[in-house]
Amino acid sequence: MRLPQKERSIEDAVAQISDGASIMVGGFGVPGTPFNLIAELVRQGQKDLTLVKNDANEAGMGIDHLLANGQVRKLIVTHLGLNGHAIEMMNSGALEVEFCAQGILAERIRAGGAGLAGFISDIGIGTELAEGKQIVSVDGKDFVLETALRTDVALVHAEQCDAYGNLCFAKTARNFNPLMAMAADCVIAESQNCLPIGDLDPDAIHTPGPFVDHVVALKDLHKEYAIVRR
Amino acid sequence: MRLPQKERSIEDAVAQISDGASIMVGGFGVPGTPFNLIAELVRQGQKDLTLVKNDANEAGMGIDHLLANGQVRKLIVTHLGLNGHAIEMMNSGALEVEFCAQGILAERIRAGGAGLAGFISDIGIGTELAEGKQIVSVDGKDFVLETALRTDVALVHAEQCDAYGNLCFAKTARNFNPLMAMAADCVIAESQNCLPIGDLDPDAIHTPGPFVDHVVALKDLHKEYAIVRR
Amino acid sequence: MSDARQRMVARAARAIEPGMLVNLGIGLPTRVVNYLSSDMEVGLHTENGLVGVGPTQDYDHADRDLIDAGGAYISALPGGAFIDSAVSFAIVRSGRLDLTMLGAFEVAQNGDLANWKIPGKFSPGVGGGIELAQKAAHVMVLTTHTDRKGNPKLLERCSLPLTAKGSVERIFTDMAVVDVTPEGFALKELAEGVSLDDVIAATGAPLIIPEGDIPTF
Amino acid sequence: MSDARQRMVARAARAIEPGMLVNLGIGLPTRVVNYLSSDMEVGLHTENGLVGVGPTQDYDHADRDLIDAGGAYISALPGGAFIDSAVSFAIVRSGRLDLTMLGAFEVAQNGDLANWKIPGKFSPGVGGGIELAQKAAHVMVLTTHTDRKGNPKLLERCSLPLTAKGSVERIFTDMAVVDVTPEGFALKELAEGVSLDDVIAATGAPLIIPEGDIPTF
Repeated sequence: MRLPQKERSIEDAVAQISDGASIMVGGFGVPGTPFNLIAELVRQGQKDLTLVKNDANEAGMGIDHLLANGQVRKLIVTHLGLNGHAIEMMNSGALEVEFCAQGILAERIRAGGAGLAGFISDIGIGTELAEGKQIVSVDGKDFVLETALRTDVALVHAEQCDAYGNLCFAKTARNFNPLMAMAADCVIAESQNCLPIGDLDPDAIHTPGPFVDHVVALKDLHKEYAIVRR
Repeated sequence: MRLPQKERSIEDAVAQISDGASIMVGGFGVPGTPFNLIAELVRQGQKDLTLVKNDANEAGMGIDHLLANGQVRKLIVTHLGLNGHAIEMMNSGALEVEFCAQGILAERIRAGGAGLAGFISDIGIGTELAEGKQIVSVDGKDFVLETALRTDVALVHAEQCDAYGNLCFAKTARNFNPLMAMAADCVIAESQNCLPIGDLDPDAIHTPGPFVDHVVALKDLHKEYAIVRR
Repeated sequence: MSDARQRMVARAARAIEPGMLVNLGIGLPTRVVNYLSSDMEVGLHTENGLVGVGPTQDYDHADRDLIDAGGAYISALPGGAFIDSAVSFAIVRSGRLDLTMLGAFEVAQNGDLANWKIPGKFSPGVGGGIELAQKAAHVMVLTTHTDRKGNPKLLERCSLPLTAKGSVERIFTDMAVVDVTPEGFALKELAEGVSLDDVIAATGAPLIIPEGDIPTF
Repeated sequence: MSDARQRMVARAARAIEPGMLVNLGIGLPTRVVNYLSSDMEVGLHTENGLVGVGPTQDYDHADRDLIDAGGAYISALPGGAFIDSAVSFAIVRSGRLDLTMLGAFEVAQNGDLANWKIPGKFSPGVGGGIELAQKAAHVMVLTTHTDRKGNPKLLERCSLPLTAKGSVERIFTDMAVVDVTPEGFALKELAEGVSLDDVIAATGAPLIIPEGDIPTF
């Protein structure tokens, strides 16, 4: 027995994405954002996309190119604060934005990845953040029902990977990546370090191969994956 | 700034446990079972305990000593198959046993550790395993509500640790350990390899220090932590 | 293992297709691993925490921290990954498991499976069986065609508490390969030396018999 | 930073006790790290995925993969651990965070906090603020006593959408230290050079004034 191989060209991997697709995109700020996959998605031009991401990067970077290119219908995020362009698009009605508390977004994605339908918590109880959500009582106490999130596609960036799809993330580039890598029907991972199968420490793998459908070995890391000077 | 130190003697750490305590115990079979902490708990003799564990080890090993010593009132497990003694105690009424599906037990513990109140899933729907549980409907579909599990104490075994409580588990000894290490008010970790702070790879830590209250550096690993010949 | 059981296990192994992720349940299904070729691309999942299960190890080569869900000492393939119990079942419940092969006390003609409890006699707990049976993309059963007393295990309906409803697609026994179809059990293959009448007599529900020659294994 | 702000931040730093796990929110609270001594035992948590935050790094020493939740380049202490976003908030929600210091638009005398949305003007999303404000064992606020127009931020009740109800225990401002008590705001300390009348005038709710001398910071 040997483990299956899942290496694809970046063109073939991103070509799996259809118009109208829902897509999770890893990253929190620059770290962990799959800039190369995003650039290829801009090049291929799929339209009417729904994106799920912690943030909208900054104006002129990362998923902002998808926004500027008119490819995105809806964005589910926790915070847009660093991208004035995205805020303008939201305020002008050019972009539908749904906000979610950060840890709740993380858990909704994880629930999707874990094959659960949702979870209950007391986060947001008594504030407008719980409005419109189903309330579930347990032992006389009220909780908010949060539904699981799954998407058609997830795009993630790993520091290291192998051809079976095992992924390791670097430092704070981990963030939403391992969660999103569980929670989509088609998971595409990019990495600048695609190692031979067996070279990753089996005790130190963050995302095990079965969750990953396509592995893209990057020749060059995108120039936007760099230090941002403000 | 430097990170807090949490090393304790095994006697002091286990002395945190009171009569009547609920205790999660890591391990699946031998791997990951905190045999040294269990032996000290047998020695100190706390009574009327409720244990949460994947299994009951085997007769004459691990938590079976706590059963034999009359310290356990109730056991929440997924499977008792390898411990005929525990099955006898259950059948004779000497031990209350609550069974839970394995992945559901893992998620109930994780939910407790993640500060959630519970989750909904379709596992067990239409079978006796869902009987007596609250049903929650989402978009016309029925799901079983599973409540989060937290205990007073968790006892876990790590392959490596540091004094801040960062833990790394070995191979299939990981199992329930990192989940339980999130889900108790007092988490006690034993390890035969307690390394200086900073020696663990910060990208490869399975349980981050904040979840762990007491670290016990073992001089010798318990003799039951060995190959079992059947 | 008897010849008949070995043939059954070998036949079941042929149901595993390249590229699959497969969980082999405790008991007979675990034996299937010995019939998979060394160059086959396949991932084996064991629910206690490994993707990429390799061959079983004898006691002299056993690692105290490396077992399968049944407690057997195993190895890990290159590229294998250790996972915690929550991630292990996340793989199962989220549909990433292509196939599970499980043992059975009873299988009903509608695909219901009972394999965890005989009330009053045997109830050591359900372990990971429910989630495997309910959520793997394909669920197949490996079992002797009858129990130790000769009573059929393939039935019109299960009498024991269910593990999962309508989940079983195919059954490999020491006598036959039987599919679960919307019309009930369909006989697909006969074990060598077993007659059609033997199988019909040992089955507790109607069997749809194919026209023409019945393949053997 | 003005002298008054520096004093406020330095005063807030003294609220951090050895052994604590602390999250310092985006903005002013982040500055508190510069007032913690190098030999203090304390763990800093940043919600984007690190326990054991170390000093901020300049661009020449920045690591592209190592930022805090506000996007600043940071370092990790020896013994620090990187975590994913789910584990990060598991720490917060399960009560393992001893203290968070947050910014505020408004704080009410019952401890209500509003710090994420000014309808029609500013609504970039709530980020991790709700869970921090609702679940940290202790919640303290660092804020200027009034907004840019001079309007008080400490109010009888919040007019903006709430981040969390009744969560704030203590407020550090450029003018005072104020505790939230069951009876309302209680003045605890005055900033150097600030008079009692100044604070009363700049506060939009009754202030309980201590008897005797009021300590300064």
